[in-house]
Amino acid sequence: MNKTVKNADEAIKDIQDYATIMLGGFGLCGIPENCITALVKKGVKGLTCISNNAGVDNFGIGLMLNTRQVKKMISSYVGENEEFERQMLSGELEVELIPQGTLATRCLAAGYGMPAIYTPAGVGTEVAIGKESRKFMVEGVEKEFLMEMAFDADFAIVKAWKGDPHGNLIFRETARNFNPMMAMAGKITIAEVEELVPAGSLDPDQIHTPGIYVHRIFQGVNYEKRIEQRTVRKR
Amino acid sequence: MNKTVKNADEAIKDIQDYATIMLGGFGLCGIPENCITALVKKGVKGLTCISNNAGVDNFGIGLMLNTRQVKKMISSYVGENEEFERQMLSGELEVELIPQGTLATRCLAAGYGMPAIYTPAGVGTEVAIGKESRKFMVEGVEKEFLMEMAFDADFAIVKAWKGDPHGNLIFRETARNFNPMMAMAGKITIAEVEELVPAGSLDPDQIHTPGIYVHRIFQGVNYEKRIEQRTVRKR
Amino acid sequence: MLTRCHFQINPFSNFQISMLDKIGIAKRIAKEIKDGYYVNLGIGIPTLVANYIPKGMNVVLQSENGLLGMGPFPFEGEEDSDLINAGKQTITTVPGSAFFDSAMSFGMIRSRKVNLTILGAMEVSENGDIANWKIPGKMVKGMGGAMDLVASAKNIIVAMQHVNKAGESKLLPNCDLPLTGIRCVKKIVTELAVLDVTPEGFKLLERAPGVTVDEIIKATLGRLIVEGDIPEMVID
Amino acid sequence: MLTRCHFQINPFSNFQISMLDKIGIAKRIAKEIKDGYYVNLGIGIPTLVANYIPKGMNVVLQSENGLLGMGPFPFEGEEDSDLINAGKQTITTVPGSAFFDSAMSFGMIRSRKVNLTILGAMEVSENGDIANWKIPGKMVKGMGGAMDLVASAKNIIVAMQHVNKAGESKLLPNCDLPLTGIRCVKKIVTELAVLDVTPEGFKLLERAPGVTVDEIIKATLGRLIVEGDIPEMVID
Repeated sequence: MNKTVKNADEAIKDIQDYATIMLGGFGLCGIPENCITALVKKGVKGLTCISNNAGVDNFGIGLMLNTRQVKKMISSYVGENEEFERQMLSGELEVELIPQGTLATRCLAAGYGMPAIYTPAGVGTEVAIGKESRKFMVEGVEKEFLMEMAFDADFAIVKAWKGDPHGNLIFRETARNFNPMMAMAGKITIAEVEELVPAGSLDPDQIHTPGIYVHRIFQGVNYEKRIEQRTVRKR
Repeated sequence: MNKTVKNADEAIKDIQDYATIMLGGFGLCGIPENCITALVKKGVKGLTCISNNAGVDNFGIGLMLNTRQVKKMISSYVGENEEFERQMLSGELEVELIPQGTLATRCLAAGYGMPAIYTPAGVGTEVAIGKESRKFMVEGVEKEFLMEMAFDADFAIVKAWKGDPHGNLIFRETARNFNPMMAMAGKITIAEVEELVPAGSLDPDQIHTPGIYVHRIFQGVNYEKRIEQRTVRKR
Repeated sequence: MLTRCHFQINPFSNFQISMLDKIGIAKRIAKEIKDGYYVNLGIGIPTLVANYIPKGMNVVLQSENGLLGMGPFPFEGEEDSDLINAGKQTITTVPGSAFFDSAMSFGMIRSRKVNLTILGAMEVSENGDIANWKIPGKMVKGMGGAMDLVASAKNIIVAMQHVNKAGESKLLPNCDLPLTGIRCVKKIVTELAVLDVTPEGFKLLERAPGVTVDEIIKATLGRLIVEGDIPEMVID
Repeated sequence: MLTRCHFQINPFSNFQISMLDKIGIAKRIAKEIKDGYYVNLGIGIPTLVANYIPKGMNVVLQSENGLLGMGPFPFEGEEDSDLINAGKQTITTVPGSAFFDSAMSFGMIRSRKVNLTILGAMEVSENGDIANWKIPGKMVKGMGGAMDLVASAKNIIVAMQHVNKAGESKLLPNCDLPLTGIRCVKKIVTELAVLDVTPEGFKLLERAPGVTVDEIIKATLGRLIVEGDIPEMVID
């Protein structure tokens, strides 16, 4: 299998206006920088973005907010971003906030072919409104769960540390986060990697995302990997 | 954390008669050989065993069948084993056959705190008898799924390639199979490993089962790692 | 190479029918595989299909016990007890392979990332039901991964004999044996014919070399649709 | 070391109450941690708790963005942009750590493998409901992982101020703010007191050094159970 494409522009060329796309990353950690830049350049509009966060004012998904390409965000935590806040308050941007574990598990469900999952997150809160709930016995006690549906995304765009032409991916440290589940969940999955290595160079025991889930892969360039909260201690 | 115990005898010492235990492995590949030997030695009886297969006549779970320690097997494929067949046909041994993916996913559900999952496996077959079914839309078409419950096992016994005192585990090749899910699914999880290494020697990016899921770990001895079907080609 | 053989005990025992052997069936099925496919091969004839995938075609074999990129059997002396396929046979990997656990394995099967599943069957009904795991009264070994595979796969080809050892058709109006899955089989390749499963029944697509349409009609108990000229299979 | 401070705007502004600062609260909560615990620490005061876990105690910190074995902040110049905690701060790992994806992270949270969750709150009700993610009319940033954590954890300790900046009690009969989770908080540590959440209401367990039971009663709007002598907290 050779799923290699030249660059981000080629990888995202068929993403159309009003598509639903997943974007990996937690905060600015492990985000598909190259594809975001290419989406801004392409100018595709009306996107529904499923991503844990929405970037900052001048980086990450924030760049796509500045150009008003996003119609709706489905996230667990947003608003590190003035333009986001402005668009949300003005009603230009629709925002659906969902629990972080629910977000992750709805991706997993899609990748594992499970139409719905049950989670206790959000029971008794406004997250439960309009959702089916159901009680199950847990450790001898009846407990309530919400039924949450698998995501249905046209594209998933993920960032990995290493990859091969088959689409096998290895992530690094906490830059893994949502990337493996989103890779499994996209109808078409695009992976950008820091290092694209020949087939056979990755240890088959260490692959986080098997290539079957990945449709296009390329080696990204000029990774900035910006730090959101630089916290250090003195020596 | 130091979850190291001396050996299999110490690891399984509190497994009581009539316990429900999960045992990792696919065929004879990746089975917890040391713990099976210790269970036979301890003579614990009336066990319900959740394991994809039931070993062969003189190896694997077959050893526990010979000593009539197993009351019930929950498996996807059995019967490579004359004593198994005899006990099953005579009614001494209860056997519940379930689809392999259902077995794996019911373990996953337990480890991921999901009380139930939906799978299409078994719809319209005798596996569906007595089970709740439900239709969901999949790729624009209505499709039927069965609701299958998370397993509830007192112990999970797994075999890994490498591990550390925290209980972090790395598996090798297809000896991984059911081991990681069962490790997540046991109320108490016991891991035997071919090589126990000091904390910090395993690459944190390569760990298949994080130690939080493992309660006891030891380095096994005298691994036989028997091959069930030796198939080769000529040079 | 096409080997010719004869039914042993069957309703045609007074005929001399040319038909495919197992290798012929495997070769014909191999033609259904397309470049870029991920394929799961069941035990028996389906396993043989791997030998006839055209050289140069990019195909990755999935083994449901946790491997993408299954290679041939190992050379003698190079068997690895940690490396087996779903039939528990020692195997090898090819470059670009990946190991994973059973939950992910059936996850990718359920989410239809595996493009083609090829498996054997005892019976197939004209609406695509399949029975291949249990014969009442005989020792039941279990369904293994077969129920997951047939319930999930978007494209299922069955490789089987057209009639059983008792000479009875295995292509039926309804399955008599306990089902493995319902309305799932898309295509059947037997020693006599290639057939699609359509909403109207089995549709005859191709005849095995030397086999007549009449012979296929006689060997098929389920509803059979024969439209126009039925070409002979091209195997090699 | 116990620092003393004063309420700025509160119903006690005519008193001179001794009470805990944030570090005091963190130190007191640290005493709830037991050897062998896996602990998830929320943002704010809970994060400080890590600094007061007794040396030699085996405790592993879980960060829900995918890490077990979180260590302290890195030394200057050693920040790694791929290694952050759930507050998006640069961190380090300790020996024996493991990385995993977000599905597994919340999987281990839902399956109650994390022994203790410590988080902040805006309001807690006497039946253990918690509100800590949304103030109507203000910019809503989202619940992040908080709803998953409070819905799943078997042991939740809330670290918070007893009264808000407007001087109103945050321990209420019912929460006014939108809920994060219901009937989940087990214990509360504030600058004034340690309280259990029981079926009958808040049960006063300990007073902050120098704080009287009366002061705690006045600062608590929800049902408060005071039985017998209430000891003073031991912090250091």
